[in-house]
Parts: sequence; C-alpha cells; structure tokens
Amino acid sequence: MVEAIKVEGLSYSYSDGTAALEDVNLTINEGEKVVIVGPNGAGKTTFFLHLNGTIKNPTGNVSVFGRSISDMRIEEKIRQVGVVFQDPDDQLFMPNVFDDVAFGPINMGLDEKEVKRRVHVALSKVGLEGFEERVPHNLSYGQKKRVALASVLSMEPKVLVLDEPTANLDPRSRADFISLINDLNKRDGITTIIAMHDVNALPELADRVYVLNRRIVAEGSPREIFSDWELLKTNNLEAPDVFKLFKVLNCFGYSSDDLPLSFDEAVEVLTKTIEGREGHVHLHIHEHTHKEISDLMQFYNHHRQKKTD
Amino acid sequence: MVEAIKVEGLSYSYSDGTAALEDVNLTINEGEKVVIVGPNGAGKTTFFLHLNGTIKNPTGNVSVFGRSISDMRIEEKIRQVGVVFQDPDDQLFMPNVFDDVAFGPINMGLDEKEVKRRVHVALSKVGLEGFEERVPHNLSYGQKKRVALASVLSMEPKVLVLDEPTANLDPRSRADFISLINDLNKRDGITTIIAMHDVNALPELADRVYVLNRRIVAEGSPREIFSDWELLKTNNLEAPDVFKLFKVLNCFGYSSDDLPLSFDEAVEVLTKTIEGREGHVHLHIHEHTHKEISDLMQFYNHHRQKKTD
Amino acid sequence: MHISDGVLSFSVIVAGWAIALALNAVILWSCKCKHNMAEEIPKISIMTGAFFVASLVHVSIGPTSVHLLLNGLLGVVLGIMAFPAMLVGLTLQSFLFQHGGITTIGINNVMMGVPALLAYATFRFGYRKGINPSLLGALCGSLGIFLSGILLALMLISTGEEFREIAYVVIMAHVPVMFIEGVITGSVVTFLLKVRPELLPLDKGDMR
Amino acid sequence: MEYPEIDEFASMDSPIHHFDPRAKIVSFTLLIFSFVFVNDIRIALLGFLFSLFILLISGLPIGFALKRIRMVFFFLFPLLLIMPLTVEGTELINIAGVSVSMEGLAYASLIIIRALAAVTLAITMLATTRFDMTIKALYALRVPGILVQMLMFTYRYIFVIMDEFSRMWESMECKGFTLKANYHGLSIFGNLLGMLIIKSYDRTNRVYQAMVSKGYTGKPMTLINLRMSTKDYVLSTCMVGIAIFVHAYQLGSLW
Ligand SMILES: Nc1ncnc2c1ncn2[C@@H]1O[C@H](COP(=O)(O)OP(=O)(O)OP(=O)(O)O)[C@@H](O)[C@H]1O
Ligand SMILES: Nc1ncnc2c1ncn2[C@@H]1O[C@H](COP(=O)(O)OP(=O)(O)OP(=O)(O)O)[C@@H](O)[C@H]1O
Ligand SMILES: [Mg+2]
Ligand SMILES: [Mg+2]
Repeated sequence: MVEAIKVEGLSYSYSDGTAALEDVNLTINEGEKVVIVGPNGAGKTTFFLHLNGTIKNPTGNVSVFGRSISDMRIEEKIRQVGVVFQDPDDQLFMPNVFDDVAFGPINMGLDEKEVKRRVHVALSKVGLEGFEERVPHNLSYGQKKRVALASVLSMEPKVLVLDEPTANLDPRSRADFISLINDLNKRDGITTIIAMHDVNALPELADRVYVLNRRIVAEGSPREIFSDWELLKTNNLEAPDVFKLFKVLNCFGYSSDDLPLSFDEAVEVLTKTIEGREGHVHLHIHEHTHKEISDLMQFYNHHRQKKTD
Repeated sequence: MVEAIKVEGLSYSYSDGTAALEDVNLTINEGEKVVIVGPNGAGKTTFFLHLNGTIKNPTGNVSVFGRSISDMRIEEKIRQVGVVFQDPDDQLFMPNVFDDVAFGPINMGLDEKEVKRRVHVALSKVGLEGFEERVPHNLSYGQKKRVALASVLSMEPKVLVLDEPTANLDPRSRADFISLINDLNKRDGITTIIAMHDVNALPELADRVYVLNRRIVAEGSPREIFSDWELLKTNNLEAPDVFKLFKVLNCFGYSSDDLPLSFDEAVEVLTKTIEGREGHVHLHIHEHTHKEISDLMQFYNHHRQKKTD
Repeated sequence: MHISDGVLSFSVIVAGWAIALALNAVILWSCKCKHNMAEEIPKISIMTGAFFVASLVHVSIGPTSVHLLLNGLLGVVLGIMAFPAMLVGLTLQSFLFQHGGITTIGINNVMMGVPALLAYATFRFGYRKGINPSLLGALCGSLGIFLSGILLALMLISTGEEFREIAYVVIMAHVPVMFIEGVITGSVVTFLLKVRPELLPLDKGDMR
Repeated sequence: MEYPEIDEFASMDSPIHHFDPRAKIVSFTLLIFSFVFVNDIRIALLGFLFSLFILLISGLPIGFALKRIRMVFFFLFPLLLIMPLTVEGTELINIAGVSVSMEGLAYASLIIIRALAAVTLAITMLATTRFDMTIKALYALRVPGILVQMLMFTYRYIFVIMDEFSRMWESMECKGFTLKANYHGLSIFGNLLGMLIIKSYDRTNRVYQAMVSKGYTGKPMTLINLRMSTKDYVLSTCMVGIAIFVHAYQLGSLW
C-alpha cells in the first residue's frame, strides 16, 4: 500500500500564541476516503494548510507520497495535493469561470492546449460544461462550490482535500456534491480527505475517521468512532441518527451487531438481517428494554444540557 | 389566536431585476415555531428582510400583530421582531460584546439601568455571562453565534427570526443552539421563524413548515411536507433519515402510520407502537417488500442522479 | 510612505491639520445633505477596512519591499468619501501600527487624500471622454502615487532647505510604486467592470 | 497576517493603565505635540528620556514596545546617512572629497530623537487602554460622532476582512501563485483585491441591514462610564505642565 500522506509529530502555533496543532500523527493511504472531525476551532483548517505547504513547516514532518513537502517545489506540491476551502467566494477571483479553472494549470506552466483540455475535463467532471464564460460571482451557491472544486481538479491532484464541502448547501445540492466526491474517489482513484461537521453525511464519505482536537484523539472506522460514547462526548460529536436508531432497535430485541450508519446502508443491513433470520425479526419489550433505552437517551442527550462554552 | 405575522401578496425584485419573491402569502400565530425551507436562492433571506422593515415595503402587506409594518416607527418594529442573520460577523459590529448586546436597547431609548439589566439577562440566556468585556474577534464561531442571538434577545422581541442558525456549528454546539431556541419558544413564549437547510434538525424546530421557492409552494406540518414526494423533489428537499427509515420499516410490515421525524420522537413512537401491540412487532419480508423498498430507494435517490444545476 | 512625527515644521503640520479638517467637514456636510448618513457610515467604514487590509500587503521589488498605498483606487471606488475614509484609515494605521505619526495625521490625510480626489475626478472625466476604463484605472492608480510623491516632496522642502536632496530621493522611491499601483489599479478596475460595474463611478450624470 | 493588537497588554496594572482614558489622551497628545516641535537637541533628548520613563512606569513588556519603536527608527535611519552629506555647514571629516557636516548630523539626530519620543509616548498611551475604550474616550472628548463611528466600525471589520483576505490568499497560494512585482503577478493580485472589494461591499449591505434591525439611526450608541479622580487631575496637570514648560524654556533660552 502506498502512503499518500504521512504526518509525524506535527505541532503548530499561530503567531499570536494560539496552539492550533500539537503532535499530530497520521497516515493516509492512496485511494482512501478519510474524514477528519472535531469541534469548532479544533485545528482542522490549520492542518489542511500544512498539507499543501501553505503554512511553511521547516521540520519536514509532512510527507506526500514519501517525500517531505518542505523539499518540494510549489509546482510539484500542487500536482500532488489540491485543497478546496469552505467558502467558494474565497477561491474564485478571476473574472470568468474559464480563467478560474485555468488558474492552477497556468501556474503549473502547462501549455495552452493542455490548459484548455484540463479546464474542459474538470468542468465536465463537476457537470458544468458550457459555463466557461460565466462570471463566477453571479452563479448560485451550489454552482460556485462546484467551480471551486473544478479549479482544483484541473491541477489533477492525486490527493483532494475538502474543508466542509456540504455546509450551506440545500439538501439536493448536498447529496449531489457527496456523490460527486465519491465518484472522484471511486472512478479516478483520488484520495480524499474531508473535514466536516455533518455527521449524517459522514458515513458516505469516510472509510476511516480521524478525530482531531488539537491532537489526534482517535482513529478508526466510522462505526468504531461512533460507538465510543466517551469520545463523542468529549469532542462535541454526535452519532448519525440512523446509527442511534439501530441502537434503540437493539434494545427492542433486534439484536444485531451490524449497526448501519447511513440510510442506504440501513436498508441493506435490515434486509440482510431479516433474511438471515429466515425472514423474521421480532421487536418486543423485554424486562431491560426501558432501562436500556433510558440509559441510551440519557447519554445521547448529554448535548442538551446547557453549557457555557 | 393572535396573528403574529401576516403577509399578503408580497412581491419583491432586487434593483438588478432579480425577482426574489412573488405573491407570498402566509400567517404565523403567536407562540408558533415555524420553519421556512427552500433551495439556495429561494428568497428566504429576502423574505426575512421584509419582516422587520429593513427592506422598505410601501404597499403595507406585511403586518405584525395586526399593524402594518410600514406604519410603525423603528423603535416599535424592533420591539416586535428581532432578526438573527446567518453570519455572526455581520451582526457584531461594535468593539465589544457588551456594546453589541446593548446596541438595540440603547436605540430603543431605554435608560442605562434597564439597558444593563437587559444585557445581563440576554447574555445569561445564551449562557455567556461574564463575556461583556470580550472582543468579538477573539470569540469562537459558536460563541459569536450566541452573542449575535443575545444582541437580538436584548430587545426582547416577541417574534424571533433566525436565518440558518445551525450552519457551520459542530454537532454539540448545534444541539445546544437548537435547545436554546426551543427554550425561548417554550419558556418565554417567543414566536420563532427559522430558515434552514438542515432537514434532520428541522422537526425539532418546527410546528409548521412553509416551503418557499420564490412563492409559497406548500404549507403544512413537517410530517405532511416530508410525505409529499413530488414536493420534495421539485424543491431540492430531502426527508430526514429517521423518517425515511420508518418508511422502510413499513415495507417490512412494521405497519404504522405514525412516522417519526427525529430520533427522540422515534424512540417514543417505537415504544408506543410496540406497547400498543401487546409488546410485540413482527418485521418480516413479505411478497411486496422488495418491490416496495426498491421503489422507495429509487425515489429517495432521485438526488443522486447527476444534475447540471 | 507616511510621514512620521518629528520631521516636519510646525507651520506645515498646522497647515496640514487645517486643510484636512476643513475638507473633511465640507465633504461630510455635503454628504449629510445628499445621503442617509445611517447608511453611509457603515458602508464607508467597511470599505475603509478593506483598503486598510489591502495596504498591509508588501510587494517585494528586488531586495526591498514596499507596502501598497492604493489611494488612487480608493478615490475611484469611494468618490469624494475617499477623503474622510483616508482620515480614518490613517488614524488607525498610526494608532495600531505606528505607521506615520499622530501629529502628522492631518498632513498625511492631505498628502494621500487630495490625490485620491483628483484620481476620482480624472476617472470620471476620462470615462466621459470615452477612454478605456482599464487604462484609465491604471492611470489613476499611478496618478495617485505620483501626486502623493510630489506633495510629500513639497512638504519636506517647505519645512527646510535641508530636505531638498531627501525630497529627490523620495520622488525617486515613488517611481516603482507608481508602476506597481498602476498595474494593480488597472486590473482591479477591469475586474470590477466585468463583475460588479456598479461599484465604479461610471454613470455619466450625478456625483456620488 | 498578524492581528494589529496594540492593546494586548491593556489589562495590566500600573498608574498609566489606571489613568482616565480621556485625560490620558489629552495629556499624552499635548506632550507629543510639544516634544515634536522642540528645536534644541538637548531638550529633545530629555523629552525622549521622559517618554522612556513613562513607558517604564507603565510596565509594558520591553519587547513589545521595542518592536514598534525600532520600526520608526529604521524608517528614519536613512536621514542619518543622507543629511550629513547634503546639508552644508561645518565640516566634520572629509571622506574622499565628500564632506560630512556637523549640522546635517545634528539635524538628522534631532529629527530621529523627536520621532522616537513621540512614538514612545504614543505606544504608552495606546497600549495601556483597550482600543475600544480609546475610541469611546475620543467620543467623550467631543470628536464628531461620524468619525468616531467610522473608527469603531472600521476597527471591528479590519479583523474580519483580514481573515477573509488570508483565506483568499491561502487558496491562491494553493494553486501555485506567488506575488512578484511583474505584470502577471500584479494583475492577478488586482483580481484578488477586486474580489475583496466586492465581498466587503456585499458585507456593507448585510451589516447595514443588521444595524437597521436593531434600530440604528446613525447616532453613536454606547454607554460610557468614566469618572475623573483626583489622581487623574494631578497626573494630567503634571504632564500638561511639562508640555508647556518645554516650550517656555526654549523661548526663554532664545531671549
Ligand atoms: N490566522 C490565525 N491567527 C491566530 N489564530 C488562528 C488563526 N486561524 C485560526 N486560529 C485559531 O487556531 C485554532 C484552530 O483554528 P482552525 O480554523 O484550524 O479550526 P477548525 O477546526 O477549522 O474550526 P471550524 O470547525 O470552526 O472550522 C482556533 O483556536 C482558531 O481561533
Ligand atoms: N442584493 C441583491 N441584489 C440582487 N440580487 C440579490 C441580492 N440578494 C439576493 N439576490 C438574489 O435574490 C434571490 C434570493 O436570494 P436569497 O438570499 O433571499 O435566497 P435564500 O433563500 O436566502 O438562499 P440561501 O439558502 O442560499 O441562503 C437569489 O436569486 C439571489 O441571487
Ligand atoms: Mg475550519
Ligand atoms: Mg439565505
């Protein structure tokens, strides 16, 4: 397995003294889908700025495909890692869509024909063929998001880093964007690293999850992470609704350890479980049901207690 | 029942010709919790700007507690309706938290003692006592959101209007914010009107839902809205995961029309349904199950087809 | 390129304050008559903030680096309100960064603000004459710096003969900045023209 | 981009920190104006020492003050190199036909000392009061409301816009852009600036809407609770006294 990103003992403080990252260690393999979660101000964005060298890091503890990022020239770096930030308005600064998508390739020193090819490919990947001459500022929010993605895809990075890709999108655009990212991962083999707060969308975008809270506090499959109550509690996280619901079903004797995380998975798991038990599952209230449920609810509602911070 | 907000035949176009609202009609009663949903660019924010008279509307078709808003003086308007916009940085324009929260009360012409009392009450409602002297640029995003809410609460409005209150918050802050809003509605009897994209959080915040897409295209309880497939499809909406899951359970013979929308409700409904059937519910695969599920899935995945817009 | 405390003579400083305050008073008063100040105040303030931030950028030329002044652009975008905006910006610069002094806020306001007003007038005049706005923008950007350089030299010389050579050096130092700001202002105007033309004073009629 | 936090040490404890902000602004400003027009290099030096003394009393960290004072020194340092060569007067030494004049050296030193005295006082004045209090004190001192509000709002949004600018800058760097003083670099930078202006303009509308929804009518809206104590009167009388004395002394020595 090829290691796409390897970070060892990375610490970073802003010039005003805020310690944003402390001894961060992680490894992401080629072709993986990794999601990074953590509370507001945990350092996710700061971490991403290290991945393509926007924040200089002379100690050489961030490597991309085996090479330290501080040794790479900028043209090389952007060939490897492309970062899409949250607010598309921060990333679109050219007077039309074509120029925005062509910006990276031109900085890479490609010739005109290749630049045009790349713009064309990138725009068609995000489903915006024919938008070349439009002014980005006048597009809808969802369209802007996609132009921002295209402007990074045109550099054909092997690793795609996305900071809160679904925030502020309406449900349809959100679902579209998620399947677009999944396509890029599956079809083009792009490694994707995503920071997000939307736990209900997380399972579709993650093979593996890192929990970041200045340091990496946990790592595992989405299922492992969401099963760890203490972890969720101390890091301002929640489990997806579907997952919580199957926990409840378990209290009613559904009794399966195969807890799904997303709606699609739930349908699959449910069908399989019921089929596996000769087409029947029995939900009933047994002597521990009420106790178990009230424990469960009490835990999940730990958020509801008023907190000052 | 007292009508808190009544809007009749409201249309609005921006100066560049964009028709943002067309013939909007709605009525919101005192003490209700109403959510307005609609795709990006549907005109939700534009609508909110009418509710407190920020956009002037000489035709007099927006009334608050029976009086046309265009006839009210500014001090009266802000006593009735408080709007919390999405980006807290747009609302915290004073150099410290105290001044920001005191801004509205001072403009209302209150005396110093009353201003201080109100600032104190508002800050303690959002759980930020002792933050008076802090400067906004040193607050976290979630804290800024809460100060923005406090700066409107300090005017003690009868109607609270919130534009995407949960966007960009981490799950815990999101849950906190939701229960805070619910408290204000229940305890203080404040009518709340909220625009949001987060359908999974919607059921907790809505007694009633309006779907806005330039015009009001539908109105109803969350359950009615989420049951209308065509409506969801044409307005870029989705049903909450929990709701969809119970639809699936129905295909497995769970057979109850009492479909819950949120996790908390699901636990309640499940307990009640199972108890109602003498403690037993039987999930099984019958002859139509597979067909029904595949229909359901096909519908819910209408979003997943690649679309250009 | 702001003057620090302690350089200029008493009479130059006083003249600077007098001109600056008089011009500000006239401009704010005329604005009060034409516009709703409740709307203008936050608008001008936030735009001033944007220019303040932009002027923190350093462009390196060879071994040294210069920070941007952008007074020509400020004039083009804000019109006559550029003058009070400059007063606020300079006050904050001297308070927060000690760029320029406290006694010299008045004279710096004149030195940077008057060229901004002239750049604005030039832009409107040139546009009416049908000159290409991008070119015009570049011209206004350079003009702002050029005039500021000249004014600075004049102020130094009127403080004392000792400053004659320094004044030459100052003017020479402005030449590369002139080119840099010309190019930048030209491209900002081109950009705004395509994306948000209403931010430029393109209307042929009334003054903003 | 580093936040311009002049007031990061404003919560310390010292007589200067407790000085009433209005009295502080008036007395420090008078002192600055006074020291800046001193013509005698010895008095200027005394003024500078006095400024350093005040700075010392305030207990501000030396590194913090030095960084800012140093900047003014570097800015004016060229004068020290140029003026001795260009100003005519008593020849001090002659290096390869270029004469270094006493008067030039003295004049350049005078300017630099005056500037250093002024900046030291300015730092002490500004760093010992929270910046929002400084602005409010200006309002209490009858600076016109329009200007006070513009200062207040501009100050607030500098931080927001800085963050915005940094994000835009970072995303440009992520696409391989580096700012060089050539046509391409500068015109791309122009686009960035254009975008910043547009975003700020859009923000002005949203902020205005938020203000209107809180009943804003264009008047400054803050509560200011300041009371002068005897200590404040004594301290400001002393400082104003020194400011006047310096010039009275100079006039006296002229006659
Ligand atoms: N330019 C900066 N200067 C100083 N401190 C900063 C800067 N940018 C971020 N910080 C601080 O660093 C910490 C990490 O911030 P970061 O933006 O990386 O968090 P995040 O995990 O992305 O949060 P969110 O989920 O809210 O986006 C925070 O405490 C933040 O206040
Ligand atoms: N100041 C403006 N000038 C011109 N058009 C505008 C302006 N503000 C908004 N619009 C347009 O009006 C329409 C409605 O915008 P609005 O912001 O009300 O939508 P929204 O429902 O709040 O969207 P979102 O969910 O993305 O926040 C959009 O087409 C938008 O582009
Ligand atoms: Mg972030
Ligand atoms: Mg909106």
